[in-house]
Amino acid sequence: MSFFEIKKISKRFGGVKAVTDVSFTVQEGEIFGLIGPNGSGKTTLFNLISGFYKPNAGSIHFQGNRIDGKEPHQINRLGVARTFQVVKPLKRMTVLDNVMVGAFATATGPKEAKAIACETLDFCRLDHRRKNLAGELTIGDRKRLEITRALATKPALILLDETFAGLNHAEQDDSIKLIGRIRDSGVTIIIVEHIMKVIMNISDKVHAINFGETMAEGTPSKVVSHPEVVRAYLGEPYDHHA
Amino acid sequence: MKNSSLLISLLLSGLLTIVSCSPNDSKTPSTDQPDPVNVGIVLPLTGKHAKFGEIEKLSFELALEKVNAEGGINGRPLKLIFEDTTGKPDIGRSAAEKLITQNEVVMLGGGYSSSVTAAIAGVAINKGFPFLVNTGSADIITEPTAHTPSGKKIDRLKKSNKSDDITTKIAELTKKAEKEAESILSRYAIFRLNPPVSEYANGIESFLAQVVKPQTAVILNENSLFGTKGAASFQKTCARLGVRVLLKESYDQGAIDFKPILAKVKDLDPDIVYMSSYVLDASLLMKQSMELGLNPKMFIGGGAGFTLPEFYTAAGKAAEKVISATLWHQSIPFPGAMEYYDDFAKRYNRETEYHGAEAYAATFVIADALRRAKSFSPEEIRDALLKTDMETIFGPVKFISYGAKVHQNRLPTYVVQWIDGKLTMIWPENLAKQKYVYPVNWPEERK
Amino acid sequence: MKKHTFGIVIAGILAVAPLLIDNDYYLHLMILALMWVVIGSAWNLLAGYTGQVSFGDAAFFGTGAYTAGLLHDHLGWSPWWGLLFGPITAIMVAVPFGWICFRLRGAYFALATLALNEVMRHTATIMDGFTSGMAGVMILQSFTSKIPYYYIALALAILSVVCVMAVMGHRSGYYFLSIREDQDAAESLGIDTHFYKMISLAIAAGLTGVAGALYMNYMGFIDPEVVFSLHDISIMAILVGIVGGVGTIYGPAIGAFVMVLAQELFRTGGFGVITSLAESTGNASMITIANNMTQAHTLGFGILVVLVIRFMPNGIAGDWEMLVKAVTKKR
Amino acid sequence: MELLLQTLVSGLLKGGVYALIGMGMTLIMGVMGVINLAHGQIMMVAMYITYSLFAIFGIDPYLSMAIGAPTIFVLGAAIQRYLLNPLMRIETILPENQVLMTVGIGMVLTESMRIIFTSDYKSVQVSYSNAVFFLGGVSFSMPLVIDFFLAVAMTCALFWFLIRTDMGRSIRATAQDKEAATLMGIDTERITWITFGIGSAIVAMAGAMLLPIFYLYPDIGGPFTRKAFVICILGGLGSTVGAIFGGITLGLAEAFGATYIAMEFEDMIGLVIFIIVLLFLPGGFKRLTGV
Repeated sequence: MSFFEIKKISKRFGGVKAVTDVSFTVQEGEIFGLIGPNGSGKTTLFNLISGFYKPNAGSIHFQGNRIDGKEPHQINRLGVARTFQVVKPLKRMTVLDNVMVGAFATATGPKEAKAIACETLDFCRLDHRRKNLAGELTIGDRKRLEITRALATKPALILLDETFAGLNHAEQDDSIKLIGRIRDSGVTIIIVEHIMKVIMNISDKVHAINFGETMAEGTPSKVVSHPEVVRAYLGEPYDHHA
Repeated sequence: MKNSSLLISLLLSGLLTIVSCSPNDSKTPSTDQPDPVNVGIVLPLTGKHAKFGEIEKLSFELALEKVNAEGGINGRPLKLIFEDTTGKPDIGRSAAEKLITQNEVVMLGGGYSSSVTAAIAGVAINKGFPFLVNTGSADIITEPTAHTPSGKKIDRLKKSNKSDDITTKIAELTKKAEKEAESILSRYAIFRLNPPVSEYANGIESFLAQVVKPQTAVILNENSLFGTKGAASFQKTCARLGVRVLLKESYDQGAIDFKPILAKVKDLDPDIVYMSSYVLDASLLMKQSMELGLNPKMFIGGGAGFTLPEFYTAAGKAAEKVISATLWHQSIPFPGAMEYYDDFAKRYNRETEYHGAEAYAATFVIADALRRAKSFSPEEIRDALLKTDMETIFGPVKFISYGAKVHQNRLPTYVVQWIDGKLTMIWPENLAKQKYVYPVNWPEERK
Repeated sequence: MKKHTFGIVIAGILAVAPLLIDNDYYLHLMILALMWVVIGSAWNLLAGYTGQVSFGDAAFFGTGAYTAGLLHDHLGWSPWWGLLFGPITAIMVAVPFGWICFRLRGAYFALATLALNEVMRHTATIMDGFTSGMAGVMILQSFTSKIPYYYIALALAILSVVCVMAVMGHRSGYYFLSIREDQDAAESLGIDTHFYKMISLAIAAGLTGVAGALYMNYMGFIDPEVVFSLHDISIMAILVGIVGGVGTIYGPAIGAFVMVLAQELFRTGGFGVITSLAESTGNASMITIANNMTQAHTLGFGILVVLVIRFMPNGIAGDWEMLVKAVTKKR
Repeated sequence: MELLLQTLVSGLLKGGVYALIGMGMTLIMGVMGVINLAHGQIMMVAMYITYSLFAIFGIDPYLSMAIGAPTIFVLGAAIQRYLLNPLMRIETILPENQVLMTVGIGMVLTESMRIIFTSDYKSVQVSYSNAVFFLGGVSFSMPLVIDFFLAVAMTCALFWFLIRTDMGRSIRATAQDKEAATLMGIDTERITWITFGIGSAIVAMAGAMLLPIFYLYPDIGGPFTRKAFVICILGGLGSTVGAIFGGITLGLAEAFGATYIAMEFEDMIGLVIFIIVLLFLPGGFKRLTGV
């Protein structure tokens, strides 16, 4: 039994096929990259995994539980947390309160939730913003808050949706380090990302999709040299040393 | 924080000043005149019922001039202080409380809709304060025993339709209810000038029995207290007359289209159609009946809407020959009735109707009681009201107790008919201005 | 702690108020205001904190009121039992409604509550065998003095404010806020948003039901148009919340007092100040102005509502700092 | 049989008027997403204008639309521009602030009319107020028949306006995605007040058509606001064609309810349909027809 597995999953909206027959497996402790052009169905896949959409066919398994068809909050409680591509900060709550909302997943009371939240904020290097309202944060901090909040629910698997988009170089480097720390803490990661540098540096395995269908899967270097991926997505072969 | 606490204290002190320093109207500085006797009148001057509130207010004012011209209250002028209830019970209660505590009035009058009147009655009951109701028509307002636990039991018993020995049970319970209400009865100072809604249609009963002699009836009513109670009492009338009620249906005020229901009525082909509606629903009902060619032997209105001038203006020839129950009509040979009607028309350039007459008459009842009261204490005014026995434009006024009712003025009701665009008294026959038109050739009338 | 001092001081003032002002009229206004504190706080919990705007508070208010009245009518129980059973029946109305309608979001949910309001009103009117229909329910009041009602209303008002405060400090409070801010984010953080919206609705309905039962006991008479009134109860509840400050603890309480007093101020022409001024000067035009003023009081009230929403959209408590600045700057 | 036909005809004709009332609102709700709780009150103001024109100058209610509708357009546009739009710019906890603003506006309109015209009931009696013709024993009210065809014509005109004209396209773009419309160079702010104006003008016409067969007093607005909601939700927000279906459905449902259940359930039926549609057909008929 694998840690996380998607079997032949499909999703249609009206007549439009968003995802067709996608399957993959993620091992515990892995960083699993998901790439593909815009509109190729990556976010739809995330929404399927996290329960926001219900698949038309196929199944999703996590730690031995079948999770497709469950409600998003149930899936979160089973240990799958997610972030949103378009960040959804709880704007008129403080950063600390934002994270506490997540922390209540395991905490018994406000005190404990606060302790967990502070710990997670420290871990993500966001504690200097704890008293700010989430609506006041810069885009970089918002992305980070999104991750912090998801981590506070103590997941076993976290889905990161384009957490690097819109960040400057320094912030990107910080985030790469953060993802490393998350993995080191024992959380498995599935990441959707456009910035190839990130994918190449951190992923253990990459899965490429286009028009909702699998193009290639394998190690990062294998996938970026796959001719179809090059044609549909990269435009030119990825230069490892650029 | 300092600033905000400053603001808090400012606001608080402001509130307290408003509360503590608001002026007391009763202490008017005029010295050359004797102090007026203040009476509070609660009426809906804004809101949905404002139209009738206004007619009543104008009538009160008209009557007040007469009273003061006659010398007021033993040399002191009578002063009516009007408070707006906006047609809402809680606000009505605010108005009553204000009149009693701030304006120090000696008694209350007015009260339009039943819900507001009932809320004000609550104040009057609590304080044993005299309150002369002249419009609020819910029966319970003059039935203090009806709200006690035993009173409610009686009510349920009556509704349950069990025929076996309920009369003795009711008698037993009535005694019990009276005991329960004793503390209230001893200081119950609510009096009502107008008949309760359950008696509105009484006058029509004899007309139907002697003239129309219908076999079948349809009852349509508005879904308000006035409408439902009016319809229920007419249903009883039908039962007494042996008239079969083919359909009894209520509707929400403000419907645009009555045709479906009227088509159903047409299908049933009843002898009479009884309608308990306010003015414009009444005119729509008549207009659409005409459009459908619904022609029973008689259309009967349950008062209110069917007697207003607007009814005829809006319904036009569809209103012709329609009859209605009414509480008052200017042609009733009570002293001053016609005079009041003319005065009102001259002064305000508009027509008045029975609500105005109630208010007008109430002013004289108030003045009469206050003149006879030994002092202006609530108890003395109550005693004076109890001894009322006078003639008004609304008929003879005497507050009696009957059935579960106390302090209720008992009045006959009348039947009027729209004849050639004029609302004419036709029943009882001895008071009739003109002979009723029956049978009616509807298609001819509506050409 | 600072926040609590404010509340405790106000509660203290209110507790001794009847000793200072022995006047039935003012006490009546205070009782009404305190009742609105309960309703406003309840509405605020659901709308201000959970983001589910209700246009149908009267449905719960009326249910509470009718529970009190009908317990007396049919079973002969004291209407005070309504304070206990009113909220229970109100919750019984709220829970199935919420279960069905909370799949609707935003304005659609608001419309559904509006429909619930109307359905309840019609039901109470149509079922006249049970509710006495438009004839209404009348009871005799238990106390002739206003003092007991005042303290009961005060206790309920304090209870409701404390209740909201406690809920907001608890796990559900955080969840309510997160639902208001972003329902998807809340859902992704493992919050059963449907369930927590129902909790919020149930608490709000319960509190509103208590207020309804209080109304029955205090006013002595109810009918469907009065207690299920869209305009006088549901919309008024919203105005109390908005004027006071949405999403603040004390906002609804402030709003309740401001609205009740403002309404009365307008109705009586400044508690009679203008009329008496006019009468004392004896100036004919002044008297006409005074008469017109009192005639136009509902208009004045409406204009006040428009101005408040236009210029103080966060209410008195929400725009407190702005207010403070505006006042202190002038000095 | 006659009863059935009469019910059907009554429902259909009434539905026509309802459709016009709902159409104005669906435009406003669809484009601005504002629940306009002053919709019926705006109609009430229009009815007073029609009434005054008739009472003072003897202008026929149908002709007076030419004056009434533009006046109400200005009123509606001003409400949106000076009272509602400023609220959109302010960050508040509840987006529903605008809804509450419309409540306040409704109060102000009602009370203003009350001060000018008092609470007296007014009605306009014209020669054709009671005109009827019979077809196979079924009575058709002449004014309602005219209103019905006017409603259909108005729907077509509005539909054409939205589809074919630049302004209409801008309105539709704004309704679909305000931000995108702004990026495309549409002055969305201007669009919002124009839309509100048009919506108000349409309901003003509905009011003018209603007056010869109905009556008027200041509190008449509220019930029509509520009816307009039901129609909007039934038809689908922003759908003009939906509005006419919604109106007719409501008219028919009420008529059949009144005949075959009981008239006291008339309003209940509308509300129940409303809740059912909200729950099971969110998006209303628009979802079924696509327009």
